[in-house]
Amino acid sequence: MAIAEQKLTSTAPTTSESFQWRSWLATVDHKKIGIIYIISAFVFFIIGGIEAMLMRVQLGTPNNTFLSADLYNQLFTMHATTMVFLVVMPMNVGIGNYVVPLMIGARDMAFPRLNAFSVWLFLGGGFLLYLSFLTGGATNVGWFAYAPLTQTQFSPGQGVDYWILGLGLTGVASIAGALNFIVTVLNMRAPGMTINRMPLFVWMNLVVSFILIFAFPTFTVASIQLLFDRQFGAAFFNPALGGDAVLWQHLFWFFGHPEVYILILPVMGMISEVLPVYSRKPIFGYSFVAFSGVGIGFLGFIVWAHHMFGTGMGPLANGFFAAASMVIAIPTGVKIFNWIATMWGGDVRLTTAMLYAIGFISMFIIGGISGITLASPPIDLQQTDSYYVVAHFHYVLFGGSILGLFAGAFYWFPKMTGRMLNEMLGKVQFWLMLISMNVTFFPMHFLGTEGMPRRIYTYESGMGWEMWNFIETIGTFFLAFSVLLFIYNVLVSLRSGEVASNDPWDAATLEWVVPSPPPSYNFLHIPQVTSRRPLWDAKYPHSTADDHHGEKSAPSQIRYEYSHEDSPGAKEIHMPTLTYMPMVLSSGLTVAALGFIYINQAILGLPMRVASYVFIAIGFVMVFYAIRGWVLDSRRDSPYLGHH
Amino acid sequence: MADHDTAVSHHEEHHEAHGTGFYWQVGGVLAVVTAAEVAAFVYRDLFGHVTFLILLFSLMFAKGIGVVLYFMHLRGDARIFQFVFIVPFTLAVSMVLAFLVLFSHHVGIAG
Amino acid sequence: MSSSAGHTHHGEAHQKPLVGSMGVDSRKLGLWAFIGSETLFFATLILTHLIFYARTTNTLSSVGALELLDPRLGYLAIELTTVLATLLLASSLTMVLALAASKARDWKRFRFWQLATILLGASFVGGQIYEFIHLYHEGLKLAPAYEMHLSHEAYKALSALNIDPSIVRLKEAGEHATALVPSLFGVTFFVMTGFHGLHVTIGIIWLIAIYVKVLRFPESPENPMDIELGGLYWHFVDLVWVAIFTLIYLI
Amino acid sequence: MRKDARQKVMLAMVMAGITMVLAGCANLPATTMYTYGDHATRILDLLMVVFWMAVAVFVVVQGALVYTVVRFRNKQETTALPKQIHGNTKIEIAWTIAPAIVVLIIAVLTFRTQAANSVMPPEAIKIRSIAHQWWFEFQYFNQDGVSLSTPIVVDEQNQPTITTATDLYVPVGVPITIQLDAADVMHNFWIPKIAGKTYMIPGKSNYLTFTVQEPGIYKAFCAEFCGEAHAQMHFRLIALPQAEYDSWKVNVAKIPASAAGTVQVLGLTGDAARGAALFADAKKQCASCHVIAGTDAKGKIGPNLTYLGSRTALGGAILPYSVDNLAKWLQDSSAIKQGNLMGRVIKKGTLTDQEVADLTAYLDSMKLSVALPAEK
Repeated sequence: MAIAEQKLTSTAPTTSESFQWRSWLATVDHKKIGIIYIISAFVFFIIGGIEAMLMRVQLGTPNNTFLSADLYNQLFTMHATTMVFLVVMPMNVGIGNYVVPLMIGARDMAFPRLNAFSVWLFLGGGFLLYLSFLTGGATNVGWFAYAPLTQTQFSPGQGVDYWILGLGLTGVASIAGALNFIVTVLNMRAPGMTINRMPLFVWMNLVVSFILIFAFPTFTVASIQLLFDRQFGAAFFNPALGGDAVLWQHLFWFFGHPEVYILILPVMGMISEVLPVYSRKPIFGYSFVAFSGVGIGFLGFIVWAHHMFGTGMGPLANGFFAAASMVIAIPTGVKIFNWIATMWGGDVRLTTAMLYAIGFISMFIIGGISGITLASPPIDLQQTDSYYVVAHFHYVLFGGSILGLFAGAFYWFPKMTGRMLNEMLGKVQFWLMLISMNVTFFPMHFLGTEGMPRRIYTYESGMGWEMWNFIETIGTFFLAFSVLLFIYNVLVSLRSGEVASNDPWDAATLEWVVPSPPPSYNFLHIPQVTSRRPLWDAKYPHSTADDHHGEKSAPSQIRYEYSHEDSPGAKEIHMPTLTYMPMVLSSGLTVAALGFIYINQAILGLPMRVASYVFIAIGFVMVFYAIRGWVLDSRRDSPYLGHH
Repeated sequence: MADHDTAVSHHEEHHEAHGTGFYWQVGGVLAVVTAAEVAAFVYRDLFGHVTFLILLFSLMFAKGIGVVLYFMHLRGDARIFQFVFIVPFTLAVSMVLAFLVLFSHHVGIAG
Repeated sequence: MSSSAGHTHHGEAHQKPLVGSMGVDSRKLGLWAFIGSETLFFATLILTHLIFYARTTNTLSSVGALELLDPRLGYLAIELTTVLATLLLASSLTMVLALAASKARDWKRFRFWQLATILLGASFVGGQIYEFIHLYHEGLKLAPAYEMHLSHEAYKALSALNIDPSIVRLKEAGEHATALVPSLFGVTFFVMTGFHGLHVTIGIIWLIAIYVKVLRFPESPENPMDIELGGLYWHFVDLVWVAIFTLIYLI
Repeated sequence: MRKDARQKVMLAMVMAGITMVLAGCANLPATTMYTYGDHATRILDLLMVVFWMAVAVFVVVQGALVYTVVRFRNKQETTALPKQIHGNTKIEIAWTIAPAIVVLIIAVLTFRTQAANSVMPPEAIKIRSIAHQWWFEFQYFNQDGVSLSTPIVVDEQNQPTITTATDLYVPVGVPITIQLDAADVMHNFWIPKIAGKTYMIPGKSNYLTFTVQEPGIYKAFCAEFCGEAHAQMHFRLIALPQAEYDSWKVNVAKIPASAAGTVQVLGLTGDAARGAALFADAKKQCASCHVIAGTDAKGKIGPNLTYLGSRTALGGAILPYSVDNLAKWLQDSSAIKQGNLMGRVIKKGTLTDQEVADLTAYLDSMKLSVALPAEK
């Protein structure tokens, strides 16, 4: 009977008969918002992948003329920007948005409207970034945009301005989202869900949110200053006028290095959820795994200059940053060992999600090891800015983040859609992706040691780089095919996939208590948590022997909930109402940002500037209208005024 | 982090209710400190540069601490607020110092 | 600002609204975290200013012209700034008094102090705008060089040093002598203090909104928390000025 | 199917490990695995130690992972719960310390190499390299010997005795310090077989010291993305025995003999004298960007073309030097190097083929006799 109800309450856009735009555009439901994040991040993943393939085709043969130099430069800049800011970050946020409140036994994020605001603002930023392709060329200065190449005399046109403001919007969205996660995780936990009982995925989201709100401001300031350089004749990063080119690097990497942990830590959290479930064991060394995450997050703030060993800081400073960087290997190693130990002695079930999790560990080991060589300044001086470093970060970002995200996708897809993904297809896709990613990225180590600089749109023949480049280009096509397989799998499974029960994986955490997909209010009855594995302990009351800290806990009071929107009692649950205001606010900011791009482009003449002022005006009108409506809405929903 | 769980028992509005008189006192002290800062600036030739810096920094921190502890009520408020403010503050101070050191002198060797 | 689903959290069990598993108000926790983030925002602005200011003074002292051309002594009027700092500090005091009044449910006193805060804040912004205009006319602009008007003695002293014109360019037109010094002082100063001023302005709007709301719904039980939140942000803006005042104007 | 697939992966990884070593063994034009300079050699020595430690770590951890999965994977759908182990503090501490020891060793070795690679002997020959979009300029001075306190400052008193581009001539066996500057944006100075990278930063001078151990012509690049033609910003390091270097330094400082002679190019006969006249002709704009010693050509925007005839490469070292390539470049340089500055002025058809031939003859006529070593 549960199954019948699940069909009724399915929130999957493609399956739900009762699909209406309003329920999505005006939603404040963390689950729908999460799905919007996930879908848009996946679309950007396809776009970024296409950019990568175009580049690989160009590099497949020496002296190739498939792409022009300028277009190639735009592509590699946008590929990196897309993958970092529009794919991995929002994908993490999306899955976190969906899963975290369920895991901690909450009915929504702490600030549902702020949550909606974040997702729409993120889309606004992505829109601006890609609009630049149509308005005279996207940014072509590399994703870390080293000064003074970003100054107007070297980069005329608006590409860089689009980049600054697009990332500015996504940055605001990320900070708002991070604040939301912090408050949700700290303040919305179900009774008994103490900090040291939180699932590790929740832990990592908390850590990442703190990293994010501490790291992003530096980049925000730097990009504002760059905007002033370009638009108002300041010279922060223009040495010709007394500015400092290296200052940009320091400010950027003070944000940029923590950023890479923002990309990987939530995925490590997913792995720490997936491995125990398919090993049918608890995570090994819970507190070590949690605190190594905290440690990595902290260390991430004192190693930024290891991206800049070549700038002449001197052996002393280089030595300090090198030592600090190497220390990161310790908590990372601890995590890997604990993951292996989690499977040790377990009942390991090689589902697709599990395969991806194991693939993550395996590939991350390679990326971590190449990271150690890069952390040593002398070696770095040979390997940085060569294809070796390209190999390194693709092993941690693709072999790491992306494989981990696929693990998460296969693990939580049933919860999100009420349908299982096809395991057979999934496994084929896994092996295809694992092998083709190694074919694509491993030879880059060789190319780097053979002296191929990164970011070159072509290379002469006779350098000995031809073979590996060609092999890599072949690899990308198989990689692309494996992604197509996944899309096919999703589309098929959404229609005719096996229907998922509440708890198809025999899992341990609270999101598997509620129906798949869950009703808008998540829990009919907020569970009382008494251990780290509330659902597990409820299912296997006698398996809780040797509990953490020997604390012998009575099994949590968990009931499977076959509830849906019109279950008895559901009506009493007060959820915030639909509102368009967050979307209006984000659109207003996006319009205003678009105006700011042209605010002082003397070359474009008066009409353009007038247009920009008009845009800014419209934008701010929308902003103020939205804030007003927002305040009124929140008053209508105010808990203090009782339910209505 | 775990120790913040002890804050679960905490409850809102538990910081000792200061009388308005107390706020006036704090405000007065802050005004005096500001006056002292300006005085120190006007007569900066009287002391050595280092003394001047130490003096002004301590006065600045005194003022800041006054505002944070008593106007923002961080003193006696939930521990989580202290954590959420003190950590980034420490990070910010260390960042500023690190950058000032890094930019004090360009060595010129990649080493 | 944003509403909270926190209250739905403890569903049936009737607990204090908005007080979650940390035993604190969700919006207050969020605001504190935001303030933590803002701390790094302003730290970065201040640090940029310090780096470039040190650079300017180094160049000037290397040619022995520091006393005559130090932009801070040359431009920043300590009297005005002291007044501004005092205004903002006072507004912090009135803010906390307004909060105390609201906790005592004395809305008359609250309105008085809240209004005082808003006015003090507004006069700070006014003073800052005056300062900006004044500096602009003095020759400090959002440009990588500043032009300092020189007394006759100062001009003589400087020309005696015969400094490389690429470092300091001296001009004399009849009575008026000026020195053009390449420096990012103006750029960093205006951007930093400008962003602080922007925050003050937002704070004022916020305080006005609270004032209006309390005026309309004096009985709403959420007033004290609304006021406390606006106050927290306001005190933080004041806190930033405490740092800027000392680091930029005095030291 | 799972089983042999996994074996395939393992096999692939072992193969990959081996091929990496093999790849290192091939002496390719720009490999960092065959070094001829002390700086790069020290780095390679360090890398090799770290590499084998890394291989060991890789085998142990990857092996442990694969072994665990193989051994504990669920064969038949058992339902019996495995023992619920939550952790073991002793083991945790052990594998916290293990990686700590490994990185400690690497750190110590690293510091030693850093110290050795940062030495700047005062007797070192000092050359200044200025990076432009998208070519390298090299300046030689009489004052040799450098310390950080005395960066080269070019002014009326101190003019370079030699200014050249694209080919960096150095003597073998003596320490050389390059002062690295940038004229426009950030660049990065990299001679893979000789030394690691160092940034060339506008407004800041960096210094790179190395000793070339064998005569040879070495490939070198700009390694930091610097704009549209970054991919085509190369140069050549030409290391000569001391005696030949000294004679080169003397000869290259002389003013080229007055242009004479002809070359056959584009099926035409180019005449050097006519070419010289063309070059000096203001309408042709050559002289407004380029310098040729002993003529009125004093432009500083483009590379110094004195003795272009004895360059080993053209256009930022992307074309080997030959009269045909030189003519191609003069005809339409932006077809060869997108975005290059000359291409914006001298477009396809700006010069007639005859003019190109004459200019080629003139530029080719300025030759020095240098016994060039082999490409390494």
